Amino acid sequence: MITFDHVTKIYEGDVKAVDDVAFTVEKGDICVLLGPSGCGKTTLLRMVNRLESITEGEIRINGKSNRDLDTIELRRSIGYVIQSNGLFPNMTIEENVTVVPSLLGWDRKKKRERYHTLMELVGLDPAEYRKRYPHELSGGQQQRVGVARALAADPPVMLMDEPFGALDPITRERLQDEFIQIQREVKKTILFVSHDIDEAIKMGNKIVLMRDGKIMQHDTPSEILVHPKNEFVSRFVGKDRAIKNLSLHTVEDLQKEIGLGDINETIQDTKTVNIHQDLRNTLSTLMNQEAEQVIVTDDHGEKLGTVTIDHVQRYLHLEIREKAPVSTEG
Amino acid sequence: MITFDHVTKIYEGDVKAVDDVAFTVEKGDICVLLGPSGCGKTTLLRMVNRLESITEGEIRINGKSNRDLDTIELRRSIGYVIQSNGLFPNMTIEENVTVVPSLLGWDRKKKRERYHTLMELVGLDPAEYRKRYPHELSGGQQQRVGVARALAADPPVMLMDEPFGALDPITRERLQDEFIQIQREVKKTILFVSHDIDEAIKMGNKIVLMRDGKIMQHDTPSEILVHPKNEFVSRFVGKDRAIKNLSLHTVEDLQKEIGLGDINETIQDTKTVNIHQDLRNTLSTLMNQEAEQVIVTDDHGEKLGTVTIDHVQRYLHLEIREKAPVSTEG
Amino acid sequence: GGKQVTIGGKNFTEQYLLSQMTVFMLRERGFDVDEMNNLGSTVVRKALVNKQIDLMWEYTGTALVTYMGKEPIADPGKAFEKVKELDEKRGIKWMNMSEVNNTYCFVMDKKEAKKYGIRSISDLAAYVRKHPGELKMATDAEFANRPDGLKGVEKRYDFNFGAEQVKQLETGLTYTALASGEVDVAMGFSTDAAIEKYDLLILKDDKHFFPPYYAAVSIHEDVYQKYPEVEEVTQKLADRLDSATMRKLNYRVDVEGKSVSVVAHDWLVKNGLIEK
Amino acid sequence: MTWFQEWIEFLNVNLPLIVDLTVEHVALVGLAILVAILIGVPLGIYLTTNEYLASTILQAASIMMTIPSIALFGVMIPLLSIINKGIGFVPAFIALVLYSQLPIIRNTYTAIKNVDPGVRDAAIGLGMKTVQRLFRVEIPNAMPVIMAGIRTAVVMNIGIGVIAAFIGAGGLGVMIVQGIVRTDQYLIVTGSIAVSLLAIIADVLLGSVQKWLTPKGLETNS
Amino acid sequence: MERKKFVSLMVRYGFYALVIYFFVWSFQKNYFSYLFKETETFVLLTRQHLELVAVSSLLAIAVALPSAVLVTRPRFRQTEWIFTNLANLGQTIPVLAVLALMISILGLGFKTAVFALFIYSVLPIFRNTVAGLNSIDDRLIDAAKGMGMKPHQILFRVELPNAAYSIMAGIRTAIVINVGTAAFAFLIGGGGLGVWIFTGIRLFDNSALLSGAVPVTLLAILADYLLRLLEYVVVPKGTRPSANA
Ligand SMILES: Nc1ncnc2c1ncn2[C@@H]1O[C@H](COP(=O)(O)OP(=O)(O)OP(=O)(O)O)[C@@H](O)[C@H]1O
Ligand SMILES: Nc1ncnc2c1ncn2[C@@H]1O[C@H](COP(=O)(O)OP(=O)(O)OP(=O)(O)O)[C@@H](O)[C@H]1O
Ligand SMILES: [Mg+2]
Ligand SMILES: [Mg+2]
Repeated sequence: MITFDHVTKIYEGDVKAVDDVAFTVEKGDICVLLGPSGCGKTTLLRMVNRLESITEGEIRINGKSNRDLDTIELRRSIGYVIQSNGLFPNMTIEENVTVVPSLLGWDRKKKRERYHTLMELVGLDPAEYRKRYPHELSGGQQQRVGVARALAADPPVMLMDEPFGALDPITRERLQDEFIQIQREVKKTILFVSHDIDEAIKMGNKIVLMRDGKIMQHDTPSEILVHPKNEFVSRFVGKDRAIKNLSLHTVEDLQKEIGLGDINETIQDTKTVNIHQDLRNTLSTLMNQEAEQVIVTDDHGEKLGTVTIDHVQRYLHLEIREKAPVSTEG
Repeated sequence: MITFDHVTKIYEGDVKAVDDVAFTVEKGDICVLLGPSGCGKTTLLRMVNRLESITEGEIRINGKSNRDLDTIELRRSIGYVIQSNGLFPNMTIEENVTVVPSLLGWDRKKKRERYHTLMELVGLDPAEYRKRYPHELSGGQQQRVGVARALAADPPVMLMDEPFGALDPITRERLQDEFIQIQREVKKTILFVSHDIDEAIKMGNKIVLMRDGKIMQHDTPSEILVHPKNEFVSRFVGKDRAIKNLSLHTVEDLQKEIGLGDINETIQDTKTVNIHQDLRNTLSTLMNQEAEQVIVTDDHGEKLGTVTIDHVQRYLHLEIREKAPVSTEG
Repeated sequence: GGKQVTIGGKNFTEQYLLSQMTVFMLRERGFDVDEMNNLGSTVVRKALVNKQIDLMWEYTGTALVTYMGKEPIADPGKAFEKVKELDEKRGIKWMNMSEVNNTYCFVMDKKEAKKYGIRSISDLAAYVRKHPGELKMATDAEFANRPDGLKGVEKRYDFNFGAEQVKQLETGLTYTALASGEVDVAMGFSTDAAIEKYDLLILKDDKHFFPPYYAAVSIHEDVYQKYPEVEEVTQKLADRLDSATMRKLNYRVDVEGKSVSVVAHDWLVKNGLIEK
Repeated sequence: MTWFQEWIEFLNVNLPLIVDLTVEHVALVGLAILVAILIGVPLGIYLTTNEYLASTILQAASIMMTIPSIALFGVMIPLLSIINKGIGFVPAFIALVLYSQLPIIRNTYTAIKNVDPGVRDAAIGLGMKTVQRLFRVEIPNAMPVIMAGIRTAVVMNIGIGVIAAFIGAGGLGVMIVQGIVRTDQYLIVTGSIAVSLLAIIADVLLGSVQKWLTPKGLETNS
Repeated sequence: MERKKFVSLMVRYGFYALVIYFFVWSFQKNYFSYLFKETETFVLLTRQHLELVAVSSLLAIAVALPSAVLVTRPRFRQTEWIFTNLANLGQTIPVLAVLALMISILGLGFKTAVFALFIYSVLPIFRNTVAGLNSIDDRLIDAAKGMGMKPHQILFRVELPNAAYSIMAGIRTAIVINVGTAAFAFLIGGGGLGVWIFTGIRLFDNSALLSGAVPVTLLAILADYLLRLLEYVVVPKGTRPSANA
């Protein structure tokens, strides 16, 4: 658990990079810091492991102020993935990944094992990369190694500064998916910086949307999409936020809330969608065919029911009403 | 008009970058070369103004093979916007923009006038930027200057290699819009490289989708979205292509095809959309509110009718049927 | 289109002075003079033969023994005539022999010499033969490697310092090395001021190894033909100079630290050789 | 009199000599650099069009640099004696020209090579001829690095020029060598200060030339 | 393409031919006679030369490295420009002057020569080490800190290995120059191969000259070569410039 208790950072020359920020990242959550360039995301992150001093306020990790902890130990207990991966060019991939274990004095065998586990976790062949150097890897591969390195000593807390920043969209998406998978296994408390709304929606349990050092909104992705608190948030998430919101939900969610429609066997040419398909793609399929409905199947291909555009719309409204009953905005 | 007549390019070391490509870009069209990284887009483009030699086949410009033209003259008659803008750091903005006129020996007055016209065209203040240097401009401004430079000698043909590549999404969208505006005035024949399907849909009259040097599909954007020819195209445009397709059409298009619904004055709380709004954002608005319909207004705010989700879906089907009556795919 | 000559000079004080004086005097006679100095003997000689320089002050002994490879001649006049005769066929004319005899010599600290009981080079040779590897000697590169240099001395007096015992260094520094106790014996020139300055003992050349080294002008025949007045000019200089004068002048430069041009100029003015 | 006062006195008396030697030094180094530039810059530019030759020439030039200065000056003597120019200006001049080649060629070569390929491509794509491209785009953009090479060469040569005194080419080295021979502090100090000052002044002057030759648009990048 | 390759080959073999011709010519003229005639002296001079270079270089490394590390620590960052400028200024003082001025302080001989050579070698090593340490990407230091490395761990595991290329380049330059500069030790009685070079110059004796100059040159080239090998061993593979090209 990371608690920001009215934290302010003023750089030399009176730049207020972070302005009275207060929020908490719950244990096991991914909290995404989102905002335009220069809004103070990196600064906020770096105050957690004290790479930047805190001007005012306090940051607590599991209830203890990070000021009271030994810097070196504090940092070793926090995994840090830097904006530009920051692999050490002088070390092989294996040395890079096991650098913290080395600092902690693990024995060779334990390090080797950890290296194997981690590389497999991030989807790289341990044997193939062991003796290579960072410059011999593609950008995407380097990013993965960066993530593996941060995970090495199994720190309970991770700070990730745009870890998938400089990648092409396809690689980026793959890494995001893999990382979500990893997080399901490792369950870290993660503070994740991004400036991309789609990434934030995809990765975050919570989003902290910042502007000029201040928090604009701190909410779940869905809430931010559905009920942006002000004009800035609303512009930042974009006009098609309802459609973006759809990608947060699956047909299964819809089934749970409002149930599926009956299967009308007379209608021909109807497409099927898997129950784990997200609603955005389901809507797309619906719009693209002449029939009013698509058939929902489970993983074994068994037909479970149908979905119509009307279902989708009703589900969306339910979601909105349920989560923020009084709001008329949006 | 640019004709690719079974063009093949093999680099040293037997890399077949372009493989038997044949298509024609009509006069006044924007043809977008689309495809994943390394598929040969840049290579194809650079063969047009002979920055790369052609291994086999022929490229004809207005019927004349580019082999028969003098290289220097050929290049001067073709505007070239390079992947990374390639402004000359040693020249002021004015010198950059008027570099081709200088090579052509225009007099000072004519150059100055041209500079003014062009800068206004790309939306930059001519006086303000005249004496500045490229590094003093933001990325987006540099891209504009790059476009202005390519337009300087009013070449009938333009080659644009990811001209809006390295920009943040907001600037990028603005530049795209502006460029569409410019193209309406200047009516060039344009070959435009992109790896972003959304950009291709937005900018192109035609899209040439490539993979490993071969053409996968050469069609209008809408056709590519609605009737992808094969699995690769279908995957490349994405599962939500129906929703993407919606952004190609405005409420006005829908009105023309199937008309608007009546206004039911009893329904409260209904939102309005402008008649020039695209259907994707309109759908988003529809999904996000509880009412079944939104009210359509013209530029003066006068109410013209209503749109429902049903309207949108019907329009979409009509589009599909009309354009490819026999297809059952998609 | 004026009168143009190049003067060459070697790399020690006396040569700087001779060359500088000649420059002043020739300049006064309307010559445009170039200097090319600071060279080793053989180099400057080669430059003269190659016509890279036109004239220089050379020593009879050096020419006879080093350049021409002849046996030394003890009589100064005969030596001069011999040299003059031999150089004629090379197109080089010798003239104006002065009374400056700048011969090589071995010097030691007076006290130390007494301690070892050394007065002459023979004494030195005897001591070195008895205590090989004890005494150290400082010499410049030229003397160390000239046939009429250290090797010749060792041969004539039948002794050998040994390579490790011989320190080679820049010409003027042999005295410094001696004074600072780095070495016990140093090579020097008889007109050097340092001998006086450090109050050194010149070891007697009792086997007459070193020939006389009288300074004279050597000049290219064709340059001489072109500017015969050079002879007259340098004659005046040669007439006034002798070893004692030279040592005094050297003293002013090396010990008193006056600059070469100042010392040269002052002396020329004082002797009425140039106008102020 | 203090040491310092005596030194001032010395400077007073010897001013003409100091000036003479300085002029000689500047003439030798200046001429050598000029010729070195005339050879090195075009060669460096040409090398960008021939990779193979580039590696050969650059290797040769860097071996040249490892030859100790006194050895190079020395070797000039027997070589040039063949044409009776064994000592004096000519061998010193040639040695200095040779020494300057590496920094000048290498910097010119890498500077032109490192011109952003995008910029080069743009120049070609806009229909510039080779010469136009060279003079309008490549050389202006390479200027700071080329000048840096020239500066290195000049500062280095002013130092090495001192050694020219040993082979009769004059210059400020004469003062230092005479100073050693006569163990004269004033000569040594004056000579070396003059050489240092010369190097610093040359560096500053070339710095402003560099600034003047560098297109404004490059200033913040370099 | 082919023609360019051809030209390059011609030039390369031209160089080889010149070098070979030079040696053949010198042998014909008996210019290396000293090497055979006075082999003992040659060995002595070479040994002196190597001693001069080795002692002064080791001293220089021992002094330059720690002081460069020191001035690049945050505490001294502000003072760094002073040292760097001093180092730059030092480079403009001619070797001869350094040698000459040392005489009055340390007298003549080996010690003085070593000291002058040391002074002359310290600067390039110091400069390159400072430059190498300063050019390390701040983000690397950040990553190291963020991982909980202590300052000395950052220095030895990250900074020095990544600056190794630049440091080694400085050491190599310094030592190669040092080999040449050591030839001047003769002037103040420090011995070394300079003795023959200067003898040769003074006596116009090409044999002495080449017997001194050619070995010194070969020594310099050999030193350069050996140090390149050392560089290959010392510099981590991932940080060599060719690796990132
Ligand atoms: N060391 C510093 N000294 C002074 N100001 C700084 C410093 N670091 C950052 N800033 C300023 O603080 C503000 C916040 O910077 P920060 O790096 O936290 O932004 P960011 O949100 O991470 O931006 P980006 O998305 O571009 O990485 C900016 O205005 C920046 O210019
Ligand atoms: N000069 C070259 N020599 C050899 N192969 C090349 C050369 N230039 C490009 N290629 C290869 O040709 C193929 C096509 O390259 P090209 O630059 O045309 O791709 P692209 O579609 O423009 O990619 P991107 O979107 O990354 O710009 C690639 O496999 C590339 O590696
Ligand atoms: Mg940041
Ligand atoms: Mg490309």
